[in-house]
Amino acid sequence: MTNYDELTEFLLRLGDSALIQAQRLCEWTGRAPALEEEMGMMNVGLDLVGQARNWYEYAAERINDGTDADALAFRRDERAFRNLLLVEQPNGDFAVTMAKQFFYDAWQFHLLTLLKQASDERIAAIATKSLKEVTYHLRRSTQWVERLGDGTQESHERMEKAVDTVWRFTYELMEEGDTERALSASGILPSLATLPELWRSTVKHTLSNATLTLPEPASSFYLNARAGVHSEHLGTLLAEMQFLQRAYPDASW
Amino acid sequence: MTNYDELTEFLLRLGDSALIQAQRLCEWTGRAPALEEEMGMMNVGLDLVGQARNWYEYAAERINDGTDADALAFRRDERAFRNLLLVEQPNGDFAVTMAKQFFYDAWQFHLLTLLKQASDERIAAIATKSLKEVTYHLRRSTQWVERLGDGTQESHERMEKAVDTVWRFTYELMEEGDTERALSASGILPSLATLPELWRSTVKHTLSNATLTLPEPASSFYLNARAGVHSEHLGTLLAEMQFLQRAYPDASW
Amino acid sequence: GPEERAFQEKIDAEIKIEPKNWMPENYRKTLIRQISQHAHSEIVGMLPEGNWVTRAPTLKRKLQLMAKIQDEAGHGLYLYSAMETLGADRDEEIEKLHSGRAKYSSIFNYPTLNWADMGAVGWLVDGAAIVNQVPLQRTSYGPYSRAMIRVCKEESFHQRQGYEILLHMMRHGNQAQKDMVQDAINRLWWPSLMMFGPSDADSPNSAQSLAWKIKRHTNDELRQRFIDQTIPQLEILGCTVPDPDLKWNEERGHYDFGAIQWDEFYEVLKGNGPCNRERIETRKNAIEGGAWVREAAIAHANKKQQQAAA
Amino acid sequence: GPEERAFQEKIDAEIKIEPKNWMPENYRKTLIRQISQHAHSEIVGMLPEGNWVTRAPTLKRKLQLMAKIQDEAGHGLYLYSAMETLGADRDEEIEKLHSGRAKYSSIFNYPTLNWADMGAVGWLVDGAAIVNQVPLQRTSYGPYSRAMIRVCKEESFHQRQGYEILLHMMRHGNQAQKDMVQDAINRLWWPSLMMFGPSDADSPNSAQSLAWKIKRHTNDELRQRFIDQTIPQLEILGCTVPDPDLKWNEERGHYDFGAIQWDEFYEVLKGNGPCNRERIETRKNAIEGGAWVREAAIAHANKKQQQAAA
Repeated sequence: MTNYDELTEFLLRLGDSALIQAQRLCEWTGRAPALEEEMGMMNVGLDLVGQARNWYEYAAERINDGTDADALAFRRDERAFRNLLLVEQPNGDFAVTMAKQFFYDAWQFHLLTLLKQASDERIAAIATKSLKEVTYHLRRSTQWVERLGDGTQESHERMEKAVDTVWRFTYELMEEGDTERALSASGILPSLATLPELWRSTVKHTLSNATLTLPEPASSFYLNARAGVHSEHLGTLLAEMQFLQRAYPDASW
Repeated sequence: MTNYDELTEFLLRLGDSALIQAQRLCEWTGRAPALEEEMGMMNVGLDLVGQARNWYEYAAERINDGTDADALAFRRDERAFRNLLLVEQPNGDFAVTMAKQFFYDAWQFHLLTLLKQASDERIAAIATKSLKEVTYHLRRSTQWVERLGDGTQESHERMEKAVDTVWRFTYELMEEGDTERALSASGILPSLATLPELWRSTVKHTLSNATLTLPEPASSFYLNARAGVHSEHLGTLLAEMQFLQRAYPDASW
Repeated sequence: GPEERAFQEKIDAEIKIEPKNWMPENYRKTLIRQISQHAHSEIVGMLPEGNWVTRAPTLKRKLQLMAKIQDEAGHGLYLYSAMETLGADRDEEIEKLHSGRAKYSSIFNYPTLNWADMGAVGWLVDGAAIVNQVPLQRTSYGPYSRAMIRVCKEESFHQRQGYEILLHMMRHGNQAQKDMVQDAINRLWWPSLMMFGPSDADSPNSAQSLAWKIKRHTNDELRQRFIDQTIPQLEILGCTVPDPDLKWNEERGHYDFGAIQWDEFYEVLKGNGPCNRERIETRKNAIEGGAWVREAAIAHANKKQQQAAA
Repeated sequence: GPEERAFQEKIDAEIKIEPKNWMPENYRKTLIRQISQHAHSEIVGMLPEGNWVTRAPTLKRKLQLMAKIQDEAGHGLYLYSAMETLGADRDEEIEKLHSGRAKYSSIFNYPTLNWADMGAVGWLVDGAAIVNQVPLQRTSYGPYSRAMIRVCKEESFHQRQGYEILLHMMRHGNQAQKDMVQDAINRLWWPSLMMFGPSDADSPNSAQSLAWKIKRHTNDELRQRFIDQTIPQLEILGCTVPDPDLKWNEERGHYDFGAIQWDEFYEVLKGNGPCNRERIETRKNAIEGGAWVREAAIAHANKKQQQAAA
């Protein structure tokens, strides 16, 4: 595997997370609880694939060995993917899907807000553009968490269970990694040290509005997306997503 | 795609059906309703992968362009697969899985019994060996259909529904194709003209013992495994099953 | 009666009928049936594409397909809204779909079996839909007409995109990809022609619909138009259609074509097509499985309203 | 008492204890706990392999992995049977597993992330299991001893097969495959060493189990034996283990090795490992979701019995 530098790793973390989250949304096609949600999920998914493409294009330029955005998306194996563990988790019911979406949106929202100030202009530009989209995503998923949490007895129970199901993967959203710290120290990125507190504060606020229990911060446990140590769910997702590029390696689509 | 002759097509029909049926059984790993069934399903699956390998090896020799059994299993695309539509259907609950298994076993049992008499010695030998295994498979699936059909109210309803769910794909088991007719006419295979009646008679007997309704014979409808026109379920099954061979085309495992 | 006369005079004068205007009960019913079928088709039509959206080969193709699916959900929404202006209820009409009492376009009961199907569906299926729908932009019922204007615009875009997928595979693809394109056309050609419905001789409701300007052309006219505009595009692709009788008729100024297998059409219509059962089951599971979500949304809105009132 | 004395004398004389013999209540309980944990481990251990059996790269490898999974189900069956000779109930013990009151081998809470894991699980995990189990062939309780003889034989076969998977990838594989092998070893090495349990100093029940010859060697002895036999095999592979302190100690005649992260072990044991939740959920769903099947089988058997009696 090419040895990526720290900034490339960071770009892949952003790109892979957006792509895998979008892939899970694609699985809902024709299966959403209402037509409005078919549109809503596809809309969010479209934004995210677009964001992934922007991050990948920049990453490909940096790697500079002839790779491109499509190769990064469709030709890397599981252990090379850097997406958050959260987004690769199965969709479960609509509550689990919304819990994943909300936790991810809150992370993206605060991260992109910080990244707007990056001295790396390319990152600042992508962040600025993406943030407009993500602001809407977060509003939507916040509303759904509140609706389901403070809706009926059944929806409340499902939403509590959903938060419990995916919560343990949120430690990654609360963790400033060495990569980020090094990039901040070298002045490429602004400090991301406040991200955990910002994320937790948004989550706390919304879960409270939704009459849901805020769990204690999740703690890190072996799985580690930064090192490509994923849960077992990513492998089969990639087998499906990458099928055509793998089966027809010399094809142009 | 290489232009396969009729006998090759017939061998692939046998090999692909066995492999795909086994692949669906593999999906049950660790998920069966009892430990004895973990063993039972894996045991049947093992026999079937072994049978698939025998049919593929003969097919590969006939194709004689450097292909081998693994390439036939792991490098052909959906439209080249010749497996029965029945076996590619999703597992559903244990009743659906057993309905598929029973209909398939009954077909294999009678087909292999006829093929034992093939003048092609290779076919006769594989059929003879396979039939010993399939005799056990059929006994097992027959028992389960009877247990579930004539068990509790719930199991009876599930089994009725399962038969209904997969029945429409059984028209392929009742159909003597042009390929088979030509192979019989040229003396390579014995006549398979009695297969539909034999299959239906076994099914009738068991469904009756199981207090289940015998549906009218299913009729053919567009989908056609002989021409590789499959249901939408096969594509994702293959994406998973073939992943490693596709992702690492030059690898030896 | 005089109302009926005034109604027909408006129709004849190309004045749109609006929701509050008087209309014959049969006009209303015919429109509800037609618009709801159209809406159902948009929604069911997402499913064959959903089969490949998780396997799209590049980011660009994935974005295009996702956008198309999103548009279809949107079309479903406008069309159900247009239908509701006629006093119909969306949930009731959807229930008719699920219980097999309402139809949707038969083409969506065919499976999508390779990536080229995503191109061929855009080119042929959206193409046929557009030929059907362009005249409906001038249909006599105002809300339907306006919905059609928007739908047609987006579908033309989908059609060009679908064609471009195929053209790219034929021009830049390897042999396996070219085979996919021809295979997709082979499978989708006849079902696309069936999208225009039975021949005029076997289409009993057509005359009244034409008089009311709900329809503006006969099934056979539209089918011929579709074939005439599609075959030159087919030739640019360098592909063929599976019809040995297809040839240009200089005298008629149209393409002649072979006999359509209406048996297959009626079988699929009756529910015996290759994917009818899966399609309806998926939709039923979506709506029934999502009931708790919709109930929660209503309960939450009620709570908020009560809090605001308190 | 005299019974207890007679019991211990038998043990000391290497005479097997059989189900009908008198035994101390604690001996019985300890054995039930140990055998049930072992049985649970066989069953839960099928799941990480189930993750790859649908993706095995060749027919041969698929057959091998399926056969291994089948053997594990078989081991689970004999072991539950051996446990039942002690008066325990299989369903009750399984219920303890599902509610978190019974343990299983922690190693199965780690994910399998590439195909080489199927080799490394066979080589290291079955390898460690065999080192643990070979002495148990001589364990004092007869049915357990006999089950172990059969289990060990099959697991030795799995271990050699696992090693051969890795050896083939190292000798005939491309760079990506060699990387997979090293990656699998890197991830599975330390969890394999943890399979022998805490150091003797932190293993309170060991002394009694040794006296009763339920255990025959201490955890640390077995761990050392495993390392000593595994490192030469590792060298033949041309791989390394992620332990900078590993080196041959001429004086001791053993390999020295680095400190084990027992924190991780205890976290996984508490249920906080990477896959604990998924593993238990899958097993619960299997057993609870299959209740209707087992009920049907009983109902059917009862009907047949009544018919035979009538």
